[in-house]
Amino acid sequence: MTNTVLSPAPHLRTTKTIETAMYSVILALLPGAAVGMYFFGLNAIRVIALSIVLCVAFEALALRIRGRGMEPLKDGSAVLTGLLLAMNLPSNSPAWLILIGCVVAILMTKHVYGGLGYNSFNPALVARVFLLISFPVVMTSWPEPKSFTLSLDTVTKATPLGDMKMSLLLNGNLGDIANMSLMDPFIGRLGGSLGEISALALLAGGIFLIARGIITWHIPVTYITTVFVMTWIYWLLDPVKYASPVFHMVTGGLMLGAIFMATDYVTSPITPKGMIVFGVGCGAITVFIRLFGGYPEGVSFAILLMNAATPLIDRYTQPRVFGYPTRKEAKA
Amino acid sequence: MKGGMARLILVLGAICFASGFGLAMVYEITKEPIAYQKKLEVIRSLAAVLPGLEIDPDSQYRDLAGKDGDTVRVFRSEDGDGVVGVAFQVIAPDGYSGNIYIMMGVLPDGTLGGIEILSHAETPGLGAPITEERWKGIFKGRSLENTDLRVKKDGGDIDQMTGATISPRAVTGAVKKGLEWFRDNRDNILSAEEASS
Amino acid sequence: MKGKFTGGVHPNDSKDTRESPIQNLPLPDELKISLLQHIGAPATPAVSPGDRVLKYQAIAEPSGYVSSSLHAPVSGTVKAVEPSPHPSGRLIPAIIIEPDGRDEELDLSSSADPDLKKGPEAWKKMVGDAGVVGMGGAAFPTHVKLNPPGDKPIDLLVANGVECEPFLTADHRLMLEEPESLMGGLHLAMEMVGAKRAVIGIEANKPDAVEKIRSMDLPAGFEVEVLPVMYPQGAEKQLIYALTGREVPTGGLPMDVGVVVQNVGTLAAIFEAVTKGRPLVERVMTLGGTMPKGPGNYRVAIGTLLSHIVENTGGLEGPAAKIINGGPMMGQALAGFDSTMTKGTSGLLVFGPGESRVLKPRPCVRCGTCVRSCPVSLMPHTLGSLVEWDQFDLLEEFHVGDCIECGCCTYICPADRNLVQWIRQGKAELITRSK
Amino acid sequence: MSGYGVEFTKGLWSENPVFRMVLGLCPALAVTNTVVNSIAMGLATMFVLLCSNTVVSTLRNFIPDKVRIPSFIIIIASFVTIVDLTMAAWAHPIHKTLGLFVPLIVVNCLILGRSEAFASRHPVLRSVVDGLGMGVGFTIALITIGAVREILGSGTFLGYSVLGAGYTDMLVMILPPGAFLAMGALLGMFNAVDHRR
Repeated sequence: MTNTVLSPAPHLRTTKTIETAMYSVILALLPGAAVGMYFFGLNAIRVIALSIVLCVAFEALALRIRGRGMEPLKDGSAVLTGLLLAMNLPSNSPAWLILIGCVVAILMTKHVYGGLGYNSFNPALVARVFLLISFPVVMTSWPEPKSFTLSLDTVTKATPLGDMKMSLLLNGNLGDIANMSLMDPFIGRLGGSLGEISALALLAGGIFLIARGIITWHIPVTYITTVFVMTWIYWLLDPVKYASPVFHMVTGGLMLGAIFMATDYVTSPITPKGMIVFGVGCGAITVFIRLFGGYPEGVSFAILLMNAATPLIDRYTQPRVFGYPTRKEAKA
Repeated sequence: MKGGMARLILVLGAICFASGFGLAMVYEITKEPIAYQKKLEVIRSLAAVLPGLEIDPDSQYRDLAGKDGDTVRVFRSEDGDGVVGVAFQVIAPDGYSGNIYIMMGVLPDGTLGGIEILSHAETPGLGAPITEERWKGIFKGRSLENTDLRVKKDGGDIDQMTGATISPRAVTGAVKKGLEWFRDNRDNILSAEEASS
Repeated sequence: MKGKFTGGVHPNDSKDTRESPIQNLPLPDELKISLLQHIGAPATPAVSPGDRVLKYQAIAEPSGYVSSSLHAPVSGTVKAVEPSPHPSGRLIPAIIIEPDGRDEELDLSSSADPDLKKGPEAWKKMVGDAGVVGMGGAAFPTHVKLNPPGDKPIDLLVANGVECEPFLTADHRLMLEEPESLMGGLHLAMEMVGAKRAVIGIEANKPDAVEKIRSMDLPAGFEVEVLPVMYPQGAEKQLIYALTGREVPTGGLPMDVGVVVQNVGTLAAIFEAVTKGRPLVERVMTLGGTMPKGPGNYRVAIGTLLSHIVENTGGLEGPAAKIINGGPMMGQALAGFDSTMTKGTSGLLVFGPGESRVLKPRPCVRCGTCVRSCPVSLMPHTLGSLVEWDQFDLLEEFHVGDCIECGCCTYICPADRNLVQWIRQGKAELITRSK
Repeated sequence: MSGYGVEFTKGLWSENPVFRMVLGLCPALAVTNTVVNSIAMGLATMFVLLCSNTVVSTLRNFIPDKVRIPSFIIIIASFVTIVDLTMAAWAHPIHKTLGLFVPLIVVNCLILGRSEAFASRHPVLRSVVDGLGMGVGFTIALITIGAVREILGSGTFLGYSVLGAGYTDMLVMILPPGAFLAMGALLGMFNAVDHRR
């Protein structure tokens, strides 16, 4: 009789835990990672493995320093951060670059703020932006994708978005980009970060996550739609200067960002309404940076900026509590 | 409280007066050196772009109409036979961030004596190598005739640096425009008499 | 199917006892009838130790408007009135009766109205005298609910046959086995509150009950609505919203939107009280969970020791690790089987060791499932964190008072956070502060 | 005399303006991208601090309470202007790099803070020592931040390469965000050291 558990209600708990979510996201990232491995070969495998191992190692170190025990190591968040970071790096990233990225992601962005749940910015994204600002040359030399090879030699090549920005600066028009086949970036046969090259594989992962209820449709759909609609409007206004919306869909880190980074639980709004605001905001900032900014790609910056706005969004998008007058009723 | 008020005014006034007096003195002392430093700056840049030629920036210049209706101050180095080199400032508006100010020296035959970056706000490390001697040195002796003044990436002859294309491209473009302006206004720039501009 | 309320969760309904007909349990050797059976003030004992009582005889009187009387479930001798274990975990005074085995009944003919001639006002009094309380779990005195003030016209009576708590099947069996009492009680309740329409809401996982009630030739104004299986579909305000689209305003009661909700068990008890004059001395409850050897639905006298129920149904498979009074979502965990049946005990669930662990809350990862599952659209993660970090001042801004403590947020939380418990703490703290 | 020692050393550690009192962050963050800049800024601030402390302390019984803040500001502003002009005259290149931040020393809360909290309540000698200690502490703090940023961001210290040619510059450290990162890391380390004591 003395052995009964006297915990408060409810006595039933769902089987979906943090681990479920983390490992589902990792699973959903695998198609994208696999495409990266196929086109970038051994190099990609090296980057992914190193990034994951280092992130887990630093997570363990941080937990040790903070005296938290190794229990949280099992939640998979460090593995996920490592994988996401790797997918945001060029496939020829040197080891020291990955090391710095992991330090920034795990120590500076996550554990300085208190570990999983307390960080206000997406660790992998902060690491990516830190590296991009610190080492722009290394971070923007993308190897050309080719079918699977064991060779570590690479030829670097600009991304379609980079080409577009250059051409605009130089000639005031889109140049070759206007006529390129959009099937290549859709499948993944164009330059870019390791994990962002295949819109198709990333979309598949996104559909899996939404179907399994790990993420909701709000952020990815509003994010991608906003980018589509805005680039479409500009394209209609001046197709010489602005690329087609489909081009913006399939190039750069949009899919990776919208599906896997913007939806990060910890750093995105919690209410459905807030998620929509967040998605639209991310989309608008991405478009502005891509079309008018100094950098060719704006997904990382857009998401980080909106991460900063998340507490504010949450505060102003509280759902109407049951039994309270709706806004319309309150006015009447 | 009247007396108190008077004292406040008095004290504050005294402090202001003392401070004003002190500052006036410092200003007098530093006026000359500051003016000299500013002149020195121009002289240095002129010496860099027209090596071996002497110019007094206070007198040897002429203000001419630029391409876009602006005024260009052209510093001119003369010897007994006429102008042996000119230098003027051009602006590259299309860098990463903000204008890049460039001083360029041109010899009468239209070849470059050299270029000097006066100021820029490019990202350090990424765009800033344009200030390095080994890059600026490329321009010496170049002219519109002997060189395709575009960066190699765009099919020209000027070597851009690894990774950074935008800043060198901006500078190269500005220098090319400057040379074109020189070619189109050569007679006016080199003429002995003040043009009626 | 009708529309649904926002939020909610889908725990496995585990209604393993749905096929078990209602059985009577043998009378125990001792009954401990707690004076606190319901929401409101405890009843005042009307008997003294040594008194002989007959079955149905009143043994305690209501001590206020929101209070209810108690009756003897058997004939026997009052042994004592002394503090006894209560499901809440506290010791509450209880009237202890030793049955004499003769089961002599009080003559109820004078207080019965078999032909339904006395009219609504008399019926209300009969229901009150019979000590009927809400049998869905909260045990609110029914006569209070049946007596809405004149300025709140009631147009709809809702019979709550949802039984959304997993494991519980008592209401389900009642609907199947005693639909006449239920319908009779529904008619009476409608007359008492003046409602012209009645809706019987049943979750879609009880198709046989729906069938049964629909086959009863429902008169005009009666409807059976099948509702999606979704916890907490049976919560009053959520049920009303799902059935009618009406929202009970914050701090308000169903009567504010012209509705009175009664549990199906309560309606049956009303019917018994009015037509037979029979007070509420027993109820149907579900014995469930994984450990009982004889799970099923039993009609048990109020005051029966829980251990008696377990022993007389074959005992347990092994040691009990978790004992729940009520359903798994809102019921209380008990330290043992030494407390007694009350009028609100809808179930007794027993689980074994491996099925119950104490969960250590982890930091919130802000996944948002609690927000989406909250049937009143609160932000449980915020409320929970505010209490966790002692930020009580902000609780009211986030409408802590509107929480119905259904437990959805805690059920769904992937970080094992005890959100609803923190919210209860927060509410308690606010009450202490306002004093 | 030991009192003066304490007055001096408190600025170095226990009341270090940047790392302990978190004062004067504008220059500490803005101009510390190289060690040279840090030294120049530190010395300029130290000079102003020393002078203003001296003058304020001298005049402390003369200035009425009601106008003390305006008086202090005038005194500080005068010395800042003197520093500004002096640097423009004899340290032109560094004056150009520090730019607006030299005049901004006026609003450095450290200086007004010491005037208000210390110099206006203590005798001259003590105030001089305090100003010196605080100034040295401030300079050391700036140099520390500058060293971290320069070494990581450019691979150099005082312009001399220390990390070798193979080092890839971590550009973010010499950009504005790097100032915050370095500052945060150093603050954390100071706290950790203090915590352990």
